[in-house]
Amino acid sequence: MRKYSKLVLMVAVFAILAAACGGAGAAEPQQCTDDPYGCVVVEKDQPIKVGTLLVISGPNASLGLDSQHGVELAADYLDGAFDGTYGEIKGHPVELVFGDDGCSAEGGQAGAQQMASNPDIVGVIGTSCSSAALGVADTILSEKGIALISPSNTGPALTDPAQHQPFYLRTAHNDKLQGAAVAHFAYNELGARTAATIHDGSPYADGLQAVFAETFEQMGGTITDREAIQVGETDFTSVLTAIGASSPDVLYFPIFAAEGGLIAQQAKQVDGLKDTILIGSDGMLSDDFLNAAGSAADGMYLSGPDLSAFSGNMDFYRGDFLTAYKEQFGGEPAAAFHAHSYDAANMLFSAIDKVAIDEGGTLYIPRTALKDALFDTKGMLGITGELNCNATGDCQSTATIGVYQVTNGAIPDTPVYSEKASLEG
Amino acid sequence: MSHLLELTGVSKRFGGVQAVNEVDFHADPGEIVGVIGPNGAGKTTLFNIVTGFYRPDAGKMTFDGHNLVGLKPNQVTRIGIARTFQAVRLFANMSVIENAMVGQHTRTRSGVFGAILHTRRTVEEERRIQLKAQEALAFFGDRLIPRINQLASELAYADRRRLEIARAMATEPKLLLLDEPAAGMNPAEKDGLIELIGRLRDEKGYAIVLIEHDMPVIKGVCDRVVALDYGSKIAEGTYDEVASNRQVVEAYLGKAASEVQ
Amino acid sequence: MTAKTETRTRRLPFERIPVRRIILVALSLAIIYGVVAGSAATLQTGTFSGADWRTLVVNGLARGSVYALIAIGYTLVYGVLFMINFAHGEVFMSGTYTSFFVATALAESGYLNEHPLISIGILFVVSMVVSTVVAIILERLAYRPLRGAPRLVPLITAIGASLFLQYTFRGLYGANVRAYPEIAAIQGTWEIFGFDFLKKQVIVIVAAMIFWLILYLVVAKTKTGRAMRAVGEDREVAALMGIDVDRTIVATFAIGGALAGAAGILFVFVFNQVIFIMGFLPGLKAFTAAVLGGIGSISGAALGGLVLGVLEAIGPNLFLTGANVPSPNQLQPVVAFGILVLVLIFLPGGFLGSDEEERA
Amino acid sequence: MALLELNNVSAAYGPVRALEGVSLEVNDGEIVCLLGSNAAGKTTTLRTILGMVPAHKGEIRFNEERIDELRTQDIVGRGVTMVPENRRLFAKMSVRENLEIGANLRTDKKEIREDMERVFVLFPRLKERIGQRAGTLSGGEQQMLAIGRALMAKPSVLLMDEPSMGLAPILVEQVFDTIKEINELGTTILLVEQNAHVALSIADRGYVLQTGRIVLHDEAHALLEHPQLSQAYLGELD
Amino acid sequence: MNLVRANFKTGLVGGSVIVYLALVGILERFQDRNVITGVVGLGTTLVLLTMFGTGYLVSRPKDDGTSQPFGEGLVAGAFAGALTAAVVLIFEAMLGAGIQVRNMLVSVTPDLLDLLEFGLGPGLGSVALVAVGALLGGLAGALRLLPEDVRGAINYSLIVALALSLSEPLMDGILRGLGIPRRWLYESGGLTIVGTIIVVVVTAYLRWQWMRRRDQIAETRAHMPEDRRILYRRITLVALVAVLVALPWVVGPFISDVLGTVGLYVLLGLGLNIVVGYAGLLDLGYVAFFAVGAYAMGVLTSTASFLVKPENAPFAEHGFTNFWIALPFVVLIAVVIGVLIGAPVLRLRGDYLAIVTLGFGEIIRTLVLSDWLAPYLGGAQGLIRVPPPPPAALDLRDPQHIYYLILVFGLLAAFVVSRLGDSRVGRAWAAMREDESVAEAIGISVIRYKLLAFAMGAAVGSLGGVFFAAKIGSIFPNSFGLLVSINVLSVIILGGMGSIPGVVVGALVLVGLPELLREFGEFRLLIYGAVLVLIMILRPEGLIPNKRRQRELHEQEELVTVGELVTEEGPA
Repeated sequence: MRKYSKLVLMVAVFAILAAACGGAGAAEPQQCTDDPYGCVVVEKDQPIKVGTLLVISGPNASLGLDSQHGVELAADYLDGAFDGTYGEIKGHPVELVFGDDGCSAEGGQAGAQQMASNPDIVGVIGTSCSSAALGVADTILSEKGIALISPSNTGPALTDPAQHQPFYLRTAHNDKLQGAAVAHFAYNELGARTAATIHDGSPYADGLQAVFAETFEQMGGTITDREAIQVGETDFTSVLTAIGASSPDVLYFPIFAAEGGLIAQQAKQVDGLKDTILIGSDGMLSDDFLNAAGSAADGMYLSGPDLSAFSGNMDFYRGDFLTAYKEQFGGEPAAAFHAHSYDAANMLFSAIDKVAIDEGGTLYIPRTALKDALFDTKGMLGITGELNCNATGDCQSTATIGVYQVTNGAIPDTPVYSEKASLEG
Repeated sequence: MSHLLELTGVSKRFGGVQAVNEVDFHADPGEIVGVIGPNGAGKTTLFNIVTGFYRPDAGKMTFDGHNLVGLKPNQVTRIGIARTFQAVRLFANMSVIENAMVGQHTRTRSGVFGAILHTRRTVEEERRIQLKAQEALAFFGDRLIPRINQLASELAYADRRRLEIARAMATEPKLLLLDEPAAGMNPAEKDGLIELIGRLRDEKGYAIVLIEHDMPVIKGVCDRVVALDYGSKIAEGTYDEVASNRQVVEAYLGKAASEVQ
Repeated sequence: MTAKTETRTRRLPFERIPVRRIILVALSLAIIYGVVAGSAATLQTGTFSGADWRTLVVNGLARGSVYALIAIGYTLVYGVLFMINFAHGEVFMSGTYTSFFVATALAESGYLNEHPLISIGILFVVSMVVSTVVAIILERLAYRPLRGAPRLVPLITAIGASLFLQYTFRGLYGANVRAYPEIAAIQGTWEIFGFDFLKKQVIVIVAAMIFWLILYLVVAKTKTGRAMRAVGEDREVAALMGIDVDRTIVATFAIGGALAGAAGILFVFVFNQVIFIMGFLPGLKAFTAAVLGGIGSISGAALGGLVLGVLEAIGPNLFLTGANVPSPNQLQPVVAFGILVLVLIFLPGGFLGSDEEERA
Repeated sequence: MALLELNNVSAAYGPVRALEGVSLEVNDGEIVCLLGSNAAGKTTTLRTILGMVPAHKGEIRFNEERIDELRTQDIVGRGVTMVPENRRLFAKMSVRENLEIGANLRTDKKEIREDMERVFVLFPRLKERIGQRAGTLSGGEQQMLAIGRALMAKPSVLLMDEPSMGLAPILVEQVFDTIKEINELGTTILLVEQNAHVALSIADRGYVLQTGRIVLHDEAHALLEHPQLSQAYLGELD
Repeated sequence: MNLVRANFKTGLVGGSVIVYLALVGILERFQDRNVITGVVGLGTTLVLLTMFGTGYLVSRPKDDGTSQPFGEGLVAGAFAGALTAAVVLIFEAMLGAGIQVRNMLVSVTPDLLDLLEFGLGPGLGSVALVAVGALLGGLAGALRLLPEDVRGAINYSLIVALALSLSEPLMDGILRGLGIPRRWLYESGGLTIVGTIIVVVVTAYLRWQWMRRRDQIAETRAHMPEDRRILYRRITLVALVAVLVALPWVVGPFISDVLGTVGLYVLLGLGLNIVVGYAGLLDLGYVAFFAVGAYAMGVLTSTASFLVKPENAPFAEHGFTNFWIALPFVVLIAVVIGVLIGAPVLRLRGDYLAIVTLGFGEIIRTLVLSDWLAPYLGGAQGLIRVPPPPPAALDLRDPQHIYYLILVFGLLAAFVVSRLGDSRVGRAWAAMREDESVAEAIGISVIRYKLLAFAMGAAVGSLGGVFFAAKIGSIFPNSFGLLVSINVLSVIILGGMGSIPGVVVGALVLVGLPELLREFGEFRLLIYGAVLVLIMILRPEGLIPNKRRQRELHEQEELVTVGELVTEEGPA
């Protein structure tokens, strides 16, 4: 009996302690009670929590980590300096909560649920992979009123009006823009009339090549071969030989650094591809790819955001930003998406700054208002270009896509082709 | 009248070796037949042919009206032939009773649905399996019954031998094939074995064929003895007839051994 | 296996339709039909020239040679310990990846292209040493405590070790793919029998054959090799012969590791790339090759590797192009494993494996 | 002075006690046989001597030296070896390789060759089959090879575990003749046998084990007539 | 001197562990995670814990009389610290010389060095490392000198505090869900100082009391009358059911989602258990059935499926049919495919079977990914818009709702599998696993029973896929990789082969824990791999072994001697 009495006593002590610590909350402002999703309440001296939901484990990890680094740098630069400590918004430090989308639907679900179940999370930067977002993370988070901004989803379906989830935005290019721009470039600039494509089974690559092929054929070109490879493989000579059998003018393979590098190398060894022009996209627009491809990359074309259109930010990007990146994460960026995620995070931060209500040190962030502020982003200067969010969440709705030609083992600052494309157009 | 088991001109080659060479062999109900012969004479191969592990290259085999050629081991068991192995081969990680219960497999038929739904038929059948298994174990008096829930691997060597026979009995055979049942037994245990084999015939009515190197055992139980050498039958008859056959003595028994008898 | 030889005097009541045999025959026929008809159709279209086929075969032999070398390591360990060392691919990766840093240093100093032979020698040594050390550590920490445990247990440990090593190296060296420096001396082509062959592919194929031969001799003729075979057959009796069982097992892992390290250098000659997951797929392929050739047999592993490599290289193009299957090369695993199944249906022990069944 | 000596040795397989305070000695040049019913601990005794089962109590001495903490291969190196039960040849290796591996610890190449010839004198059949895989030999030939393989280690003490098991009567005779011959050539033998009468007929002395303990020991001829002998066999513990 | 030599090795091992953790980046990454907020991060905790553990290990009492626990720990701990310090100094020197260490070892950052130097700079930091190592090692040794109940209480309370701190994401959700105030305990992801003190004191006290009364309680329990015992068992059962029912609402949506995933793996594990655990067939391609279940359900119910009139897709209102009608057909399809896969490979043994099944898994994955079948299965773009099971009113996509569906089917599958295991069929499988040819000789048609095992395994496994489709609504080929097969196999072996509770525990450990460790994403698979190795070494029979299997493992030697006898007379 004595044991139980002690237990009861202990519980009582806890309860009192808890009550003392809990304190009485101040009344919520009007905006919060009006908002169907309520407010995120950040108490005095507590951090503002922003989630990331990127692929940081498994074979695609380098992609997600690259994006994550972009977010970390954005948080770092909030105080106007890359000093390794995160800045503040309205007197509250920013805290990042790292999630993992696993680059898969189930990973996206678990990760999104984790974010959704934490009421302190203001918004989430993610996902890396379309499969983690489409019908999964975008839906789960939208149901909770949490904004999800993806730095690297490019699948058209995500912002298709019929499927778009209200709290979903992205700073990555819709495949529709990039795939079409590459097709224009190939047909008009390069004068190509035959083309072949390779994808790697990822929705990203498959989507891009599909848009490219469609546009190319619409313009009057012929697609001679559409092939696919398996991620992780190293020998693509069989695929290339098959493609080489019809010697297309252009080979478009919008895949990622490792396999992309190998294809660039091995294409040189295939007789039928001796005169074929190789084109990749932003999955390979990185030093990682240049490393992987070595000298074989020279002369190749890569599409991506036209950074030179914004010379002001360009210097910042090439200067402070990349220096800080190398300093903090020990190496060159592995992909192009850190820039998109940096922009995404800044978009979120400035929206928070815009809508947050300060009541005696406690911050109230109404969720719907935050979302609206995000969708209202217009003309914001990011490092990937001007951000103009449209009604279905495409913030690169009017982007300038550039095609760069690799020269002397480097990607030059100015593209050989630039196209101002618009989703509405 | 036809024999219970009848082999005519059965042969089997392995690569260049003629393991069994045109052997005629038969066993009748209630008969105990011994098979002797030097190591490598083809005795176990013969067992393996009869039980469907090997398919004979040539020859005819019938059992109880069935053609044996081409049957798989499980089908052979179903028509009534059970065997033991030269080296005891039990299901080491199953209990004693489970080993015996598995023996009832061909005599029962409940399947997946019965197992899941526990239909009345399945429950009754399960009870019958238990009963039959215990019956087979009980044949060995108090040797196996008290150890019914032990793992087979925990049994002493002689009990493993017994359990192997009990498992064979649980298949409700007409013919029992025993492969060197006395191997590894000491003289006292061999005496017990002789008695046991006699009882198997008398109480259960099995026909029994056994391979054995131990002459006292062969002498003690066999109605008829068949001697093999290099895959061929070299002698057949009563123990005394075979043991005094010159070829058998030279190839197999040796001088001293035949003197001892 | 053989067809019916005799009619039955009396049909047994429980003889049912042989479902399995029907499926088996149907499946084999389907695969064979697919292969033959597909190949015929492809050849008819004339999509590929003779030179194309020749290139594909040589490519296949080159990648098959790498598989073969890794597969030999698998088979060695299997022959002695009867365990699938799932982490063998990571042993391969560890040496190769580490040698990358040496190669980069050599390349930056210019030494690599001034003294290519010495450099290549250094790279081989570095890679082989690191892989050997990793293999030995693996044996000591992950496998030795489990000697005598049921076979699935070390399999799981091996899988665990495989993940552990992958992510350890990721933690150490980073997640990015890195380009292995190219060695100018082995770029370009040689003319053999009037045809041009890539130098590096020829080197890989020849080197693999040399390594295979050395290993074959080691196992067949030397005392260590004999000890390895003895431990593989009966560990206890091997000890009874005065063989140091532990040391023999370590030696087996070491040899397998060294070969994996060597295979890694050959791999980067051809593919010029290192990343922390680079071991997984080749490891899996090598495992497949070892089984295809008959696991436990060294020559079988070598043969299995080559066959698998060639099959992967030409299979999809040959069998599927004519059948108008889109993206045939994507279906490479289907082709490779389909053929594997076919082979194992007819040769359940692989090409050179012993069929240890007591049933004939 | 005993060549091989067990002093109060106990051993166990996991929780199962197999030997309880076994003491025995084997003198130079003797044939000693170890008798007992199944599971009495005979094989365990041999395995314990060779370090395959750890002795957790007592001591084992060979040539005065304690060997109970040594590893099997080191004990073999000192001159004790065994013909295991069921022969356990390296089935995939040739007859020659099986013999060579028996001499694994020796480096005297010339003498190894001589010893191999000596084995062939003992078992001419093996010479005929020298290139054949051991697994394809007949039971009798396998037993010969197993003995030959053990002799190649040039042991001073040879432990033999049921060498007659599963052999045709004519071969049993031959095997025991061979054992005697080997002994006469100077090898001390510790023999485990079920076939007590045959074993005792060639042995100098015998021990009888029952459930892990020595219950009897005497000169072989005396043991043959001992009334307790057959009792020991019958006396399974149950 | 002896003291030094004896502990040198353990000290080095401890130091190596610290250096390893540092080099792979764990220390620095984990340092972001607070253990006690404002006092110590997880990275530093790991360093300290390793030093402490080193001391604790070497000070374990030896068989032969007394030792000096105190000194041993001190020496070993100091060595661990010294090795770390040496490595730190080497890196500092290299950095000083301008060598870019990070070109090779990416994790050697200034932050890391700072962490290891306790922020004191290289010189003082190294001294501190040795000193702290010695101190902690010595403390650990001293702990060994304390009476058992006190020592137990201290160990226990420290472990609980650490566990509580690490499970903050979980506990925070639960406390929040239950409406219990949590600010006093947690702050910024770690424990508060006050919370730590309370937790340590309370658990230490409780443990101490428990240790003192343990015997007494056991005594009471042993003498409990039979009817009372049955009553308690019933109460436990009812409580268990109540917990299972209430669980999703206690733990909140995220953990419910994790539980749902665990449930999927339980289904898969149960199915594979039939194949591997019961029938003894090593199947490395079990994911095939998972994929078949998911894709079949997807094709039959997705509104974007090719079965829906093309003019309506992808935004049709309904799929071809609904979940409940599709369910039996999906299982049937899986069974047929199970038989089709099983038939050609069943004569293969062990590793041959393993690689061929692995191949089938890869074939299925490749096929669903392929452009060839993309018009039907979606290819790279996946099969999306799979609706949750009707009725819509139940909102079965919600993790807290679908949990019950998975729970019911999980229990059902467990029931079926356990019934099968105890039946004539189960015995036939067991016999087959033990010795195939003897089983055949006893009258078991090995081929038929192998096929049956494959078919049953496929049926249960396809349920996993079915609920995967229902739960997530999007099916992509990359969810069906080899890693899933490996995961499931690990689940059943880790849990204890052939044991049904083992599957549940295995799934919780291998699927549940990694999900909770999501924030350590980069190192999740590293930890997963290490856990697999460690558990297999420490407990090869699995966490909850099947009784039969456990004995099997602990009598290896016995089995060897049985094995020796298995030499049939060869075909000479």
